[in-house]
Amino acid sequence: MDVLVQLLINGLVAGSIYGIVAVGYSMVYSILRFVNFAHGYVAMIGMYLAYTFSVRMGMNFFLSAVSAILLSCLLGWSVERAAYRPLRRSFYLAPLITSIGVSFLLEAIALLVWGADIRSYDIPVREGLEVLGARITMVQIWIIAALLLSLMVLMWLLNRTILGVAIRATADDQDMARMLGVDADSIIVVVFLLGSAMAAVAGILLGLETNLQPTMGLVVTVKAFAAVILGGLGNIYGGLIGGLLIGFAENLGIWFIPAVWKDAIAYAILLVILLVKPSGLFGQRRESEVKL
Amino acid sequence: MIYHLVTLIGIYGMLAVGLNLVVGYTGLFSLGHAAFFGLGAYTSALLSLAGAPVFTGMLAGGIIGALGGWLVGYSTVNLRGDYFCLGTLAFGEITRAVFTNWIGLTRGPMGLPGIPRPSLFGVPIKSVEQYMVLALIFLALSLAFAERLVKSPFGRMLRSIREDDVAAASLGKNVGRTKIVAVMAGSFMAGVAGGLYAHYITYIDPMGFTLNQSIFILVLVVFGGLGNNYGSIMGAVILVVVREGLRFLGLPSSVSAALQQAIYSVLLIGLMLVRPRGLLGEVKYMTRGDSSRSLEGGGE
Amino acid sequence: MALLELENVDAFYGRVQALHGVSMKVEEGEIVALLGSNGAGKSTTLKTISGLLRPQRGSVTLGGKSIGGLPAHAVARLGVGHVPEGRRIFKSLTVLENLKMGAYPCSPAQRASAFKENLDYVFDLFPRLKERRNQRGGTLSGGEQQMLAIGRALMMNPRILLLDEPSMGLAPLLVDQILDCIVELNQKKGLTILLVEQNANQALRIASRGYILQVGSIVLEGTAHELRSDENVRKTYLGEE
Amino acid sequence: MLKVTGLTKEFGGLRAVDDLSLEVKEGTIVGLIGPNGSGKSTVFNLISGFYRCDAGRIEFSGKDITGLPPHVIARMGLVRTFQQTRVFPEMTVFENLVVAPQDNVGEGFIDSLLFPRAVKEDQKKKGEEALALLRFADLYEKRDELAKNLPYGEQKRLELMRAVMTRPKIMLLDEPTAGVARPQVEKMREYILKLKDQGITFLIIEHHMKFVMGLSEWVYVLDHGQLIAQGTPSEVQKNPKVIEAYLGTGRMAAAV
Repeated sequence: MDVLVQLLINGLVAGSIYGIVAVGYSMVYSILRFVNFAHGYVAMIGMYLAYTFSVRMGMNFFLSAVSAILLSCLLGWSVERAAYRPLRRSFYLAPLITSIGVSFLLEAIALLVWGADIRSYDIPVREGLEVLGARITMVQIWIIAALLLSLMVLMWLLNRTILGVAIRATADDQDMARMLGVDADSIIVVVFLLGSAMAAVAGILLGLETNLQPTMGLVVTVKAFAAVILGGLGNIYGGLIGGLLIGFAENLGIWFIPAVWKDAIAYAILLVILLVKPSGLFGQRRESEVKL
Repeated sequence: MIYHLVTLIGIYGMLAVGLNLVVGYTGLFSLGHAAFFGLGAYTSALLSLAGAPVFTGMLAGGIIGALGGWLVGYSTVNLRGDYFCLGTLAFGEITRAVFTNWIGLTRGPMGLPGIPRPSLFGVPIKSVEQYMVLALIFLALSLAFAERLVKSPFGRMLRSIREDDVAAASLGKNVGRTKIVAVMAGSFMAGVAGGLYAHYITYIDPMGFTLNQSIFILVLVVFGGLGNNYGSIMGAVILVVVREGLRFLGLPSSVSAALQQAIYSVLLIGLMLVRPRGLLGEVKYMTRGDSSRSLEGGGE
Repeated sequence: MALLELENVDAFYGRVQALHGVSMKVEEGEIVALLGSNGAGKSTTLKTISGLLRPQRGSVTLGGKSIGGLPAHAVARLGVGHVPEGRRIFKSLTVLENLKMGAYPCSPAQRASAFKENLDYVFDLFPRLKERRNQRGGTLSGGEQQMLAIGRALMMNPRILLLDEPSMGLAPLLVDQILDCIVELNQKKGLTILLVEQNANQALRIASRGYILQVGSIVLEGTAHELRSDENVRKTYLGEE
Repeated sequence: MLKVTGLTKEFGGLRAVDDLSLEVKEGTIVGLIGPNGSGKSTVFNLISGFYRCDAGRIEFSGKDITGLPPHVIARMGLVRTFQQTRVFPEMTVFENLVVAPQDNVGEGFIDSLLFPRAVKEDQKKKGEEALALLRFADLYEKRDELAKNLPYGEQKRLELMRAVMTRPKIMLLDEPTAGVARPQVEKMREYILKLKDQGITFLIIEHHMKFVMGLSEWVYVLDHGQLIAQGTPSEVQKNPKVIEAYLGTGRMAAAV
């Protein structure tokens, strides 16, 4: 029983982290219709920036996290400007290939700056709470709180502000939004800033929950991608639910299968979904998807 | 050293030519080519370690690779492009997990040492020079195979599907099956290349078949020009030389690996911004059925 | 001076020329009908006005100010409300959010002051929308979507409303209702309207003047009465010799 | 030749095609007209297998083809064109034609590798056929251009000829004159009539009334997904329901 609860908690934490990245992912996808492979790598850079500020420079952890998030926004924005915007009218594979290039570059930078060794934020593990026989550490409680907070901020922004409504409207129908006075280019910038911020938050939380490794970029990208597909491409909140499901599935999977297969479980789920319900759990089947 | 370099170029050239069939000619964006490479390498290595002749192992590697291609193709080929990309990526990660965790079979991260070198007509191929010749023969065969394929009506059909699969279906082309066949052909070549690699290095471990490897192969194809087999080989020549060349700088291995990666990525991004269709671009096929062009002064 | 004026406008879709020297005017407070069969270039004309398509030659002016070639969002902010073909409701947004988006072109100050008033007006005009204000746009029926599309465009206090085939795909009873509503907007609010219709009689019933497009050129123009009695109109539509 | 009964298709609760029945006799040209959004293209997508119908039955040459995938239907001899042309843009005009035949030798993986001679002979034959067709369609001079570089009207023609290369029994043309300049429309008409003489049956969606009325022997009129009239062109033109659908309902109809 207590193991199960523990796994559920771990699943919740991991799942919400994936979910938060996935939301940023689907925002970018729904507006630009391209898969920004580099998204998870921005999370990884954010994770390391917080490390530099807090461990190397001895700043307060909270301040480090905030500065890391801000810098990641800057990174996301400059990548959009330098690498994606010039390609908007290029042939359809070009942005995807470029984003793979950007991912690769970010990982190389991380390797050069921080090295391949596993690092951690060196936050002492303090005694946590006992819930139904399982233990939640203080860090995990902080993670869950931070996740809830950032989700609330995001939802408030998307649902309650005119900017958020404009983002969702642009995702729905870009030309119509333009006819209503929305400058699509600035919306794209906002989406990149927002998405990068969410990615950095997720990256830092993931660093707290596990460790810091340059390969995290790929892990985050792939799982968020899977979460987005699971939730249905183009549905912003679908990614959140997809992320949670993947988090639970890979952690509960450990119940049946040795832990080393954890990552493979996520990918296997993905392949099965593609086979069975390719439009995702919450996506609508498009009429043009008749088998050729 | 130069022999070693050429051998590697042979192997990567084969991988790139195979992937070009999928990405360049059929328009399916694959992020899992290293998986088929790995399947071939492990199949061939395990079979030969169990006593099978090396070339049988390589053939089996190709077949297993093609089966993997069928699996991915079958589940994703009828979906939108991004899904194929994702499906191949997932497949790649699953195969890597299998290589790493099925310790009873693959010895996991410890890898498989002592893979035998092949022998041809009783003559063992021991030296690097000999192996280089073997690799070049394989590369030439793959190139001939791929060129014949893309220049045949089959290749023309592949390109028509890449251009507009709905229109191709409306003309009676079996789009789904054709795509799967193309993916299988590409992964067959990757599987054989895997065998070639395993018996050359004589040691394989899961680290050789990661997503980064898939991306490296993809970069070779994109770099030379999608839909151009010679471009793929040129990509392999340049980038393998760059990659191996960096080893001579005497940097610590951790730095040189990262530097290498940084160089590719900058090359790739720069290329996309300047020449999104790759260095050579696509070959324009002028498959005319007549010689009347000269008679009437031609169309251009 | 006319509120909206097109002079010798040429427009292209890629390499296909869709408009050939189109000239037309809409005076303040008028309803003008733009008619023609499918593919004649009616929607293209509207797209060229609202900035989705850039005119290759010729000028488009709104109240004397040139708007040809401005990006769509800038044209919207100058007060051009476009209700496009197929309505293009934001499907994943609620009815209320769709209406909020309608007010987007206004400056923040204007938005704050006029929003409530405009919303009440739209809800008065289409009580159905008020009932459904928290439903997602995609779940509305065709008629409701049309109401929402018009309501959305009204939220910005447009200087001119471009309506693209508001009757398309609607049952006759609903068509009458929508047309009555357009008349009311024109008479009570003094709103200027450019109405694109395939349904010539419907449109000419409520318009004061009309233009007829054929293959990208204006072939006929006149008052609604003149056009109604013109034999050519019938021929254009039914291909009679 | 082609017989459709009770065809129905819904999109999200909206009936795009509602209990439609129609028939096309061998060797005829039949028109399918109706105002914008009346469901004509949906009918084409249903017949050619790109959409699956919710109810109804489609028979072609006496065989039930309901629910078959598009390539199978095409292989039986029912080939369509598209409203927005779909030529293969990065292939030459010539290649666009020679890729089309369904009996091309060497499109199978195996024979493309193993039987180069047979492939070559077959390609020579197909090439000659394609060139003849290009001469017929006045595209011969442009045979080595990439299809994307042709003006739209010529792309439309190329698409038509590409479909002819498959040796169809019936062709479904979706607005063959849309976006085509006026002098080209007359040519299009000539091509269609000549092809009809060669034994091809046509079902044509068109908005260019003069064009479709002049060509068709029988016309079906669709409005809101339902068949509202059928008959010879002159009958249809006088049908009050058709006038109503095109010119508007009720009060003012009498004035016209």
